[in-house]
Amino acid sequence: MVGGYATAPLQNGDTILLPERIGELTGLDGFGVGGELLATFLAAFVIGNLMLAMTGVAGPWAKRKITAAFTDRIAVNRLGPGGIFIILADAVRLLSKELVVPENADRPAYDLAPIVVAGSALLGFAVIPMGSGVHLADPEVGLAYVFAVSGIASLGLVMAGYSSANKYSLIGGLRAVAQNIAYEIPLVVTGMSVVIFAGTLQMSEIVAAQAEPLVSFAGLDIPRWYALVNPFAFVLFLVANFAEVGRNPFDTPEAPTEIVAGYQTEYSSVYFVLIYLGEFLHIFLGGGIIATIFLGGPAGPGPAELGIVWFIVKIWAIFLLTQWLRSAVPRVRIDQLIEIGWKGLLVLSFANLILTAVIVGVLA
Amino acid sequence: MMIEALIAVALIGALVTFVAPNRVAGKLAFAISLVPAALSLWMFTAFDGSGNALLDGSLAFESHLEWIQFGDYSIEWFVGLDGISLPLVVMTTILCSLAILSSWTPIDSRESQFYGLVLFIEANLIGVFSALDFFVWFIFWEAVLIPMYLLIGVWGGPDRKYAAIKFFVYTNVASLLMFGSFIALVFGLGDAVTSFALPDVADAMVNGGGVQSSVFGIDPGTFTALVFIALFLGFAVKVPVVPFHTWLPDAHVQAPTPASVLLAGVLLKMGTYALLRFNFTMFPEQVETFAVPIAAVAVISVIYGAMLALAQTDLKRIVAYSSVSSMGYVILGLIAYTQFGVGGATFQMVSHGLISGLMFMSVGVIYNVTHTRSVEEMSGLADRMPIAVGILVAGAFGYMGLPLMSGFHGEFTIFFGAFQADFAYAPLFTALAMFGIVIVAGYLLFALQRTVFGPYSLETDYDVGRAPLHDVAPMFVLLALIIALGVAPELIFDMITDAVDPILNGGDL
Amino acid sequence: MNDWIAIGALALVGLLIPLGMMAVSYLLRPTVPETSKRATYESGEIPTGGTRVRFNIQYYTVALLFLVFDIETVLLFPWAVVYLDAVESDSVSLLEILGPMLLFVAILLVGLAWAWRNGAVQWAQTPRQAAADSDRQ
Amino acid sequence: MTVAVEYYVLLSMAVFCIGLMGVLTRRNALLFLMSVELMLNAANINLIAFAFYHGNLTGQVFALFTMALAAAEVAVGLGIILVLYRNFRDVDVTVPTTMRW
Amino acid sequence: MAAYQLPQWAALAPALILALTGLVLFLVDSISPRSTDRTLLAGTAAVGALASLAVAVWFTAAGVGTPTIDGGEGVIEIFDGQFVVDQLALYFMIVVTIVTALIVVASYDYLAGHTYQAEYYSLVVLAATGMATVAAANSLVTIFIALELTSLPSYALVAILKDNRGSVEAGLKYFLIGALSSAIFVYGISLVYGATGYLQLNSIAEVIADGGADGFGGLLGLGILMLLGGIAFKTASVPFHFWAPEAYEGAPAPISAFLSSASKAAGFVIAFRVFNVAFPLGEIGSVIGFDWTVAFIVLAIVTMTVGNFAAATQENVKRMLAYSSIGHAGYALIGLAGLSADGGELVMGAALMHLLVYGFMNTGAFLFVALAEHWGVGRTFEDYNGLSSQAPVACGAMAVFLFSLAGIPPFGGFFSKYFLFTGALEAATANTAMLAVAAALVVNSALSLYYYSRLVKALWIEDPPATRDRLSQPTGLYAAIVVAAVMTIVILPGFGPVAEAATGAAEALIN
Repeated sequence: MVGGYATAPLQNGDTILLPERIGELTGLDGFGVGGELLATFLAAFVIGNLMLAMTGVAGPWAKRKITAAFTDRIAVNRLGPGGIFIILADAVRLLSKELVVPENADRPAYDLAPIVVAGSALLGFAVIPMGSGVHLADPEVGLAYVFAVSGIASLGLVMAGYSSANKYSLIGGLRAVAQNIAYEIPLVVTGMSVVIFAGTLQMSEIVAAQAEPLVSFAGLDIPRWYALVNPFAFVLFLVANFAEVGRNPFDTPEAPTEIVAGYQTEYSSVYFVLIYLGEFLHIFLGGGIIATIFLGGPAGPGPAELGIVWFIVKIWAIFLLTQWLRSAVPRVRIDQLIEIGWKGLLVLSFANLILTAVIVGVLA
Repeated sequence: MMIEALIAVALIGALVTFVAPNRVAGKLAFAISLVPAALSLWMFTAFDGSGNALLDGSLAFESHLEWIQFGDYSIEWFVGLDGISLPLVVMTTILCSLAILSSWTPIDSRESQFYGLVLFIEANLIGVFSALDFFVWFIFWEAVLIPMYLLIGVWGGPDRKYAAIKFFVYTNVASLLMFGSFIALVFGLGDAVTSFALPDVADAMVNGGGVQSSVFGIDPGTFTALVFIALFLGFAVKVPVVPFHTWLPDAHVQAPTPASVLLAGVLLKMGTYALLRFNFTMFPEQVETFAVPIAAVAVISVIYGAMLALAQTDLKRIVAYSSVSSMGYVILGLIAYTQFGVGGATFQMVSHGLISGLMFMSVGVIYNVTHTRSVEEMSGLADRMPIAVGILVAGAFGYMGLPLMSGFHGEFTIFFGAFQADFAYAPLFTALAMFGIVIVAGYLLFALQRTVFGPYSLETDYDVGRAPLHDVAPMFVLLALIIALGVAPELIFDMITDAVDPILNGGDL
Repeated sequence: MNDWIAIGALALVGLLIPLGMMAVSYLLRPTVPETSKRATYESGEIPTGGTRVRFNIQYYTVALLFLVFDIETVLLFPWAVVYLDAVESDSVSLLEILGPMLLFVAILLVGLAWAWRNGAVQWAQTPRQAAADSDRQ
Repeated sequence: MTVAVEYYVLLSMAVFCIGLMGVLTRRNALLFLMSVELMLNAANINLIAFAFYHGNLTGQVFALFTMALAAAEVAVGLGIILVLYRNFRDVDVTVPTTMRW
Repeated sequence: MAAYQLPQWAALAPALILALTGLVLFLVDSISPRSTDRTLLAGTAAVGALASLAVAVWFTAAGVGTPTIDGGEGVIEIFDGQFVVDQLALYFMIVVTIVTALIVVASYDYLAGHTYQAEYYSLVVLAATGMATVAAANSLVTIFIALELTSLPSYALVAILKDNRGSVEAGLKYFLIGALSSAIFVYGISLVYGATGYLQLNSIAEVIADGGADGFGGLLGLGILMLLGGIAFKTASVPFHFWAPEAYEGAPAPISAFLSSASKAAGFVIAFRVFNVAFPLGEIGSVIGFDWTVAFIVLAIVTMTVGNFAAATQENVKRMLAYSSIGHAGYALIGLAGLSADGGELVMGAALMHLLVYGFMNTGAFLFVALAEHWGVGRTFEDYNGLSSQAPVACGAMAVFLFSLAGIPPFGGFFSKYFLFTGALEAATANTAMLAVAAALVVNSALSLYYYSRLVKALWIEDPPATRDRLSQPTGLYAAIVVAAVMTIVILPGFGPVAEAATGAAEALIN
């Protein structure tokens, strides 16, 4: 066999990924293939739990706190400092609730939907370089991969909507799909303009390409983050991303004032938890992508070991932005949403792509 | 370019007539058809060819034109006339003019289409008799079918649909068989021929030693014999020969008079003409091999056709079956393979064309007036329409082969030639065929006696009066031609024998 | 170690975590079956009609449109990846590398313009449009 | 770690046969469509596996095109199925029998 | 020659012009949505098709694609040989554009009062683009893409009468079988790629010739069979012919004409090119264990027999024509069945000629059916009774088409059919099995006479029913039909250049 993924020419040989690191740390790499597999699994477990922890903080606690701050309330404050232990309480509460399955539910789909929603969001983190060596995998097609797996979530949403046998759910599910597909193309096409700069789809390469300074004055280097190089693309991507993850002003699929809770209307107990988690994972995944391809990934002042910190700061910043928008911006109607997507963002994203290509071409 | 002119006039005339208003179509078509008739008569006087068209003869009015290069084979526009085809062409043009004239009375709907088709047939018939490249010839040969199919189908009698389809399918299937076998023959000849021109193929067959190597895994002798049989069968349907004759009575009876005239007068001659050109020119050896069965078929056609005619009560059917019988004579003459036999057969083609045309016209004229053709429903017509009936009787005598009529010369030379033939039982076959004449005389006289003579009566209630001039005039012309050929057969017989001799001598004059 | 094995491992984790949570919940939660609980939730009203309601045709037209456009991006990706290398190498001119993409996008945009003008991406019609539309039927 | 090309072929053949089976047994037009997609994807598996085996990119590029065309096909197919539903109130392919064989 | 100075890619101009026309039509519809300005739309499409035709004829006349050995201009390879513009390509581009032009002109009246006119025309033109591209495609990739570009608009076109149940049903069936067959086709491509490592036709042939595929005989053989399946669908040959009667009957008649003439021609050009270039007879037999001519002999016989026998039993005119077009696919397959390792350009050339003539006569026949649908006289033979007394010109043209389809002179169909017959016999001198094909051709021709003449009989011989309204004379339909009829006739005396082009194309392909 000629070729093969492992020996691909574009692979950056000196990137050391998390599985190898864990293999070295634990000495598992001395145990042959089995050991390597175990180390890989451990690495995946670490990444998964890292993200779960983050959503655990974000969902039950941070969200309430932020919303409360906007509406001049206090929100959770009884358990632990600032009410942080509400996370545990909520976990126990939700896990021990009765699971009510609607009588006409389409069973396998109804059960699978939460797993798909939660699992697919997690999958995207595999290729995101989080700095400090926390980087599970670095395939050549990283960016395409991450777009691909984040698309799976809408499948989960439509499964949930359809299988619940509820009109609200169905409407919510379909809205979710209509919205996802409307903004998927601007998202991907805008992402493509980054690819034109970087000349690669590999996440580590994209990050590396942003490390060089753009301009430097007074001894201060302004990094070559693509958000700075092409702010237009950044804004486009940001907007499309909000629509992708279904947050305000694009949260029509849930739209509590119109259709109860959209596709999650009929979900309860652990199923609800999973869908809820999935949504927050998705927000973070969107943040991760933005951070990686526009904000230099884990780059930041200080030693490279601080990468993970900078990375988490960046994705939290984006999370905060979503929550800010959630409280500050009204929801658009479904028809407006679709028309903004198809008539506005799509055209703009193509314009951006062409402009980027022309500029890159002329400059080079 | 004379032949092209003939065809072009007829074709353009067909187109013009097709779009002309119905009321002038007949006169227009007649006027147009006079042009080829006159031209062909001029060609007859200016004829300067000699020998056989297929075997190194010098052709009159020859013309060559590159047309299609199909692989290694070239297809040319190749036409020309020799002593065999010229009389047939002249007969065709004249008969077409007369047929158009005789349609003025019976055809009373969609005239422009009718006359257009007749002119179209004329063009194709001229083509059949003058084309010398197989593809060109085959186009004309097949193209005759469509107008005839429509003539029978649209303007025919009550059973016209059945008759038309039967005619169409019978003759077309036969054509396919014939086409295939001829093409196979050309390929069988290998590199000896690089065109589909009939002279080339004939030359390769007669002088070039024929098929040399095995074809389709069949050895050359058997292959040639198979091709011969297939070609014969293909043409036999057109002639027609018993047992392939069943389409003919249907077609004749259902066809309108002018179509019958053309059908019997010219279309049947296509079959015998093709037999002469293909089977009897290109396959001298096979002609000898298959002489006895072919002669048997010929005699059976003569006798059986005549017997069938005897059993009919419909005048048209009688004439139709008698055509089968007459064509039997032609085949007998061909298979005799002597100068008199083949020459007589060719002469008989022309003669029979004229006579059967005359007969059908007479029957048509009678039908126009009486609206019946049944022998049983009328008698004593001579009282009411003496001229038309007189011509009918004269034509019948011609059919019977009375001296001074062309039929006599044709049949006499055929019998003379057949007696000389050197295949087994030739005299016996000839004698049997001669017996056919007795039957012909029997049924014709019987029918005439019933219808023409005796006291006048008619079971349908139509007034019987004299036929209009334009109905009778063509019959006069035909009768004049029949008598002319009967009195002076050498008018065409000399050029016929001149063209026939090379066939019998294997290409050497 | 192959990248894709790591991704597979994460997929496994992504499957195991929800399953684990479900298992825990299965052990913890009570089950008190009751018919009225299982009824379809319609804000407390008694559910009416079937749940498989018919939808605005626009959902389908948009989906069809997406199908086509999304795939076009697949075809653009390889171009985007090689673009920088191609621009920097001297063997191909800018027109040769940029032209095909411009043509491709132009064709796409013709398609989008057509879909746009024919109302494929318009969710709701104004009454005037609807009236004009019904005249043509 | 490499997998021999035969296994890819076996996989693709299995997928292809599943698709074919679906085509032959299903009466729902949508399931028919899905089965056809399976068959197309079987071809894609082959193309990509063979692209590695032969060490050229032709197969991969073609797989991209196949995907694009499969999507276009689905787009047209869904359109037809929509009008089918509108006319026949069903997506069963055996229901429309306006014309007899 | 001026054509020589153009850039290489300009050799694809006929296809490019069509593509551009399609886009212009989309733009027109974008500027003025749901326009029913028939003159503008049909006019644009017709101008595009005719321009494309003119360019293709010009290229042919200028000698583009003629072999350099004979002092020609040489085959033009585009995109590293993904496309070749040779005589075969130009020949089929001519066929396709002719049919397209006729269809477009005829649709002018047929579509009067329909919605989605711009879409209709642009889909027709795009499908034609696909067909023209197929003609030049020289790689399995481009072939597949162009094939789909042909198929996808066709599916939509068949079902374009959205409220007509027949049309929708036809569209569904056409689509389902089409999707299935393209899946099979693409799987076949993947297997061929697996066995040889290439998708470009001449590279495949090189690998096979070098013995590079020797170990993969089974894979390659299966792949070839599957390719054959895809081609059989496109050409409406057995065993993938089931869609044809349904689709042709249900589709708008101009589309039936389009599919049965141009689309079929596109299928055949694939068959001709793929099998001759990629799997040359001399070498392939030893690799896969059999000669594909055997498959084509069987297919040809079965296809023509099935088509003609089924056609003979039909009462519905459109359906009869549909089955007869299956029969004609069988005739054209003879072109491949008659090949042998060292020859066969005669029979192949004949098949090419047949496809060109078929483009006129079959299109014309279906357009007459379109005219009858426009009149609303009905669909069965009986409904057509006596039309000639009311519309002699159209019925005369129809008689021309039918006789030509039956292979009766003096019409174009005569030559092509009889050349096929001749070619089959010539091939039989090398391969006796071809005798069976020739025999089948004779039997089927005889049978076809029966049903074609039945329709002529209905038109011309039967009496018209008393209660038929006056028939209108739509300009576009009449023009298209008359042009097709005139061409069917004129092509006979003008057969020289056609035969030259066809045999030239065949020779270039085989050698």
